[in-house]
Amino acid sequence: MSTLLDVKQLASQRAGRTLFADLSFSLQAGAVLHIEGENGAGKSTLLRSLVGLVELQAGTIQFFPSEHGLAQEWRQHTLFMGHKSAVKAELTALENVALQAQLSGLTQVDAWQLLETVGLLGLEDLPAGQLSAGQQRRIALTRLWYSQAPLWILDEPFTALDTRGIDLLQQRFAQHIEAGGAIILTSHQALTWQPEQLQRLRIQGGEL
Amino acid sequence: MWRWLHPYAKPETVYHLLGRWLPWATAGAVLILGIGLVWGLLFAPADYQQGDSYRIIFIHVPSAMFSMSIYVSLAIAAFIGRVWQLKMADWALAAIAPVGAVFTFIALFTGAVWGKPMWGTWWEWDARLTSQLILLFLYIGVLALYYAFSDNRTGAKAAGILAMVGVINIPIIRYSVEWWNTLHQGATLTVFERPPMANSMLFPLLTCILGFAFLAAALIMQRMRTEILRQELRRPWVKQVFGRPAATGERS
Amino acid sequence: MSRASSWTALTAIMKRDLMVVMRRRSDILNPLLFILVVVSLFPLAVGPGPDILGRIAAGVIWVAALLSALLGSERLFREDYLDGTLEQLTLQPQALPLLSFGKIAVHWLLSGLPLVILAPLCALLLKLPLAGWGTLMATLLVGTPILSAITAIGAALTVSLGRGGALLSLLLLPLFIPLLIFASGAVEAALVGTAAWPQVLLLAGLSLLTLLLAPFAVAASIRVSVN
Amino acid sequence: MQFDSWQAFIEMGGYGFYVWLAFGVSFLAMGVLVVQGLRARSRLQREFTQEQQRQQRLARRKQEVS
Repeated sequence: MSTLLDVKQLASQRAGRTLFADLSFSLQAGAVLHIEGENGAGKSTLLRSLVGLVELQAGTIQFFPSEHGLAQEWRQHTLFMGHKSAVKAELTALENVALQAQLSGLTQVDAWQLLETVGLLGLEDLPAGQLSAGQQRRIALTRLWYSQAPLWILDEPFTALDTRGIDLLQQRFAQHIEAGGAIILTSHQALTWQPEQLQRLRIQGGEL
Repeated sequence: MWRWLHPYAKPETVYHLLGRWLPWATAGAVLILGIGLVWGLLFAPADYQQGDSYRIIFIHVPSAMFSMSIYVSLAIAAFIGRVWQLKMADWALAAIAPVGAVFTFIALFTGAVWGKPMWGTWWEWDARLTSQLILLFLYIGVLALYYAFSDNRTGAKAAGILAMVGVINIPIIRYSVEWWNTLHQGATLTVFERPPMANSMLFPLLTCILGFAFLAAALIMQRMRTEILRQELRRPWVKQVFGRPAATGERS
Repeated sequence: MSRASSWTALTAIMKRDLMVVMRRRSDILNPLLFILVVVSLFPLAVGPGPDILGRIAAGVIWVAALLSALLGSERLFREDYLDGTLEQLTLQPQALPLLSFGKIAVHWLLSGLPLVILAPLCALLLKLPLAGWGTLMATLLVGTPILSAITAIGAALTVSLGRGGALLSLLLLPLFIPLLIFASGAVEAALVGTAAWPQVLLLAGLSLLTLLLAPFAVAASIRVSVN
Repeated sequence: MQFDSWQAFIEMGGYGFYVWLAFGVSFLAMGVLVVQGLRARSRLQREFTQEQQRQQRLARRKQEVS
């Protein structure tokens, strides 16, 4: 198995407080990394610093096959989804999905198909602002169905989803892993699905 | 070059280095500026047209000169901070900007006070004064943005971008203000465009300019040290600077 | 990333912004109404005599335009910041300055261009002599892109602050001064019968320069703001 | 020496008010800058001391609990 991500001696501070220090791990293709920790432990900060949204205090992040510094390269190989769903309330579900795909540079995306996959068919012409939080989340999650990125970094992907939604998402995870991808995620719920290679990483108040 | 600079890029090293230079800069400022001002006020001859009122020149010209170059140095620091990701260059903004703003204010105020006996009015929309006024606004903008963020580091970066945008704009602003001034036939303080100044006035002026340079350096160094401490307050090395507190901690 | 995908992303962001704003038309209308109201305040304040109104007309219209640009600046990035779009944009493989340019262009289309169309009405209200109308519209046409571009920089810098209003005007108004000077200077030149085209050309040049550089400043500001 | 007397120096050939106003305000502004810089430093010192005491309290409480 090849290594997708290699993280060495990562350290981060937020508002002067050390969240984590000397954090090292590596991720193989086909593995799932579940990051655990209490509220405020720095899970989100860790994920955000992996994709360069938060400045690193120390440490190196190597994306296989490229160095973190080569911005163009790794951005194509990673997909990040944070707490916020980047769904426009004024646009309909269908428009949201289509424009989201186009923003990633893809023109050949069947938005109807995607909506059907995430179970939103029938709601396609409602403004997203009128949908529930879980439904908006599903709109955002359609990205997972066309993304070419091998590494997914997902911050609380199950938030607001019902059990069916969670199952659907985990099925998609399984496909991704099977295809040789890798996933880093944070979640307060335990995964109901057991991937073959599941790593756990616990962050708490500066120590590991 | 870069390798040589690197060891100095540690906040702790810079803090102590500045601490070593600061007394010299302060002494230089006090001494040179003192000599320059006494020379200018007491020994330089009176101007044949403006009488003794021209003596304002000994603070007006140096502060006006440095108000502009300090803004440029602000932008250079911001540029270094962005391109080489040197966080200390970002912090330097907080040290440099207030000094520049005060210099600009001094240039503006002395210009206006000088204008009263010359033009008969406290405020004239003269090209130079107007440019100074706009420069003051630019400084205030940078400072306001710097302190608007609760996270100091974000504030420093944002203010840096603004400073760079501002420095690109400065020549355009200057040119536009000059053009506007000629369009409206405003008054111009012509003291600088006269035939070369007599040496008896020029030398004290040059001394004052040098003194202001030292003064700016000393003020900026002092502020830079404070800024380093602020940003690094929770780092271990700061403990040695402030000393461990007496083991009181008893709650009354 | 290929050129085709960059183009797709650029059109996508422009389409998205246009669609969002078209569904909330008050966002376009309110700044324009603001200008109209400000413009109609002046005759009440300085008296309706045509000589004084005509002389200050161009300046008043331009100052109103600057203020209304600040008023509408929230729309540029605020929503995108809150709903996470901005974060996603910084993670796109496409160049962020390109996407920023798209946002600036849409902003201009929906705030600058309507202003050009509104200008004759303002000129009429302020009794601007007919000789100045063409020049006024020309300066608005070439000058408002600067307004959009610089406003975008300020909006991107202050988007994470939430209460950016007064701060934003402090940051941006000094940067608008050359625009104000050249634009009202051009109209004045037209009114006294001298050539106004040098100033208009100068404004056009400034406009191009700003449009060239501002997207990079906006991109850098966005990266700082999402941190 | 350009001035015959102390009085003449203060009067500055009739421009005394302007000259001294300019110099006075300039030095005042610099003084404010210096004082403000020094106060910022002592404020930091205070902040630092409070932080240290807070940590000591926390450490003591931890000890008491364990």
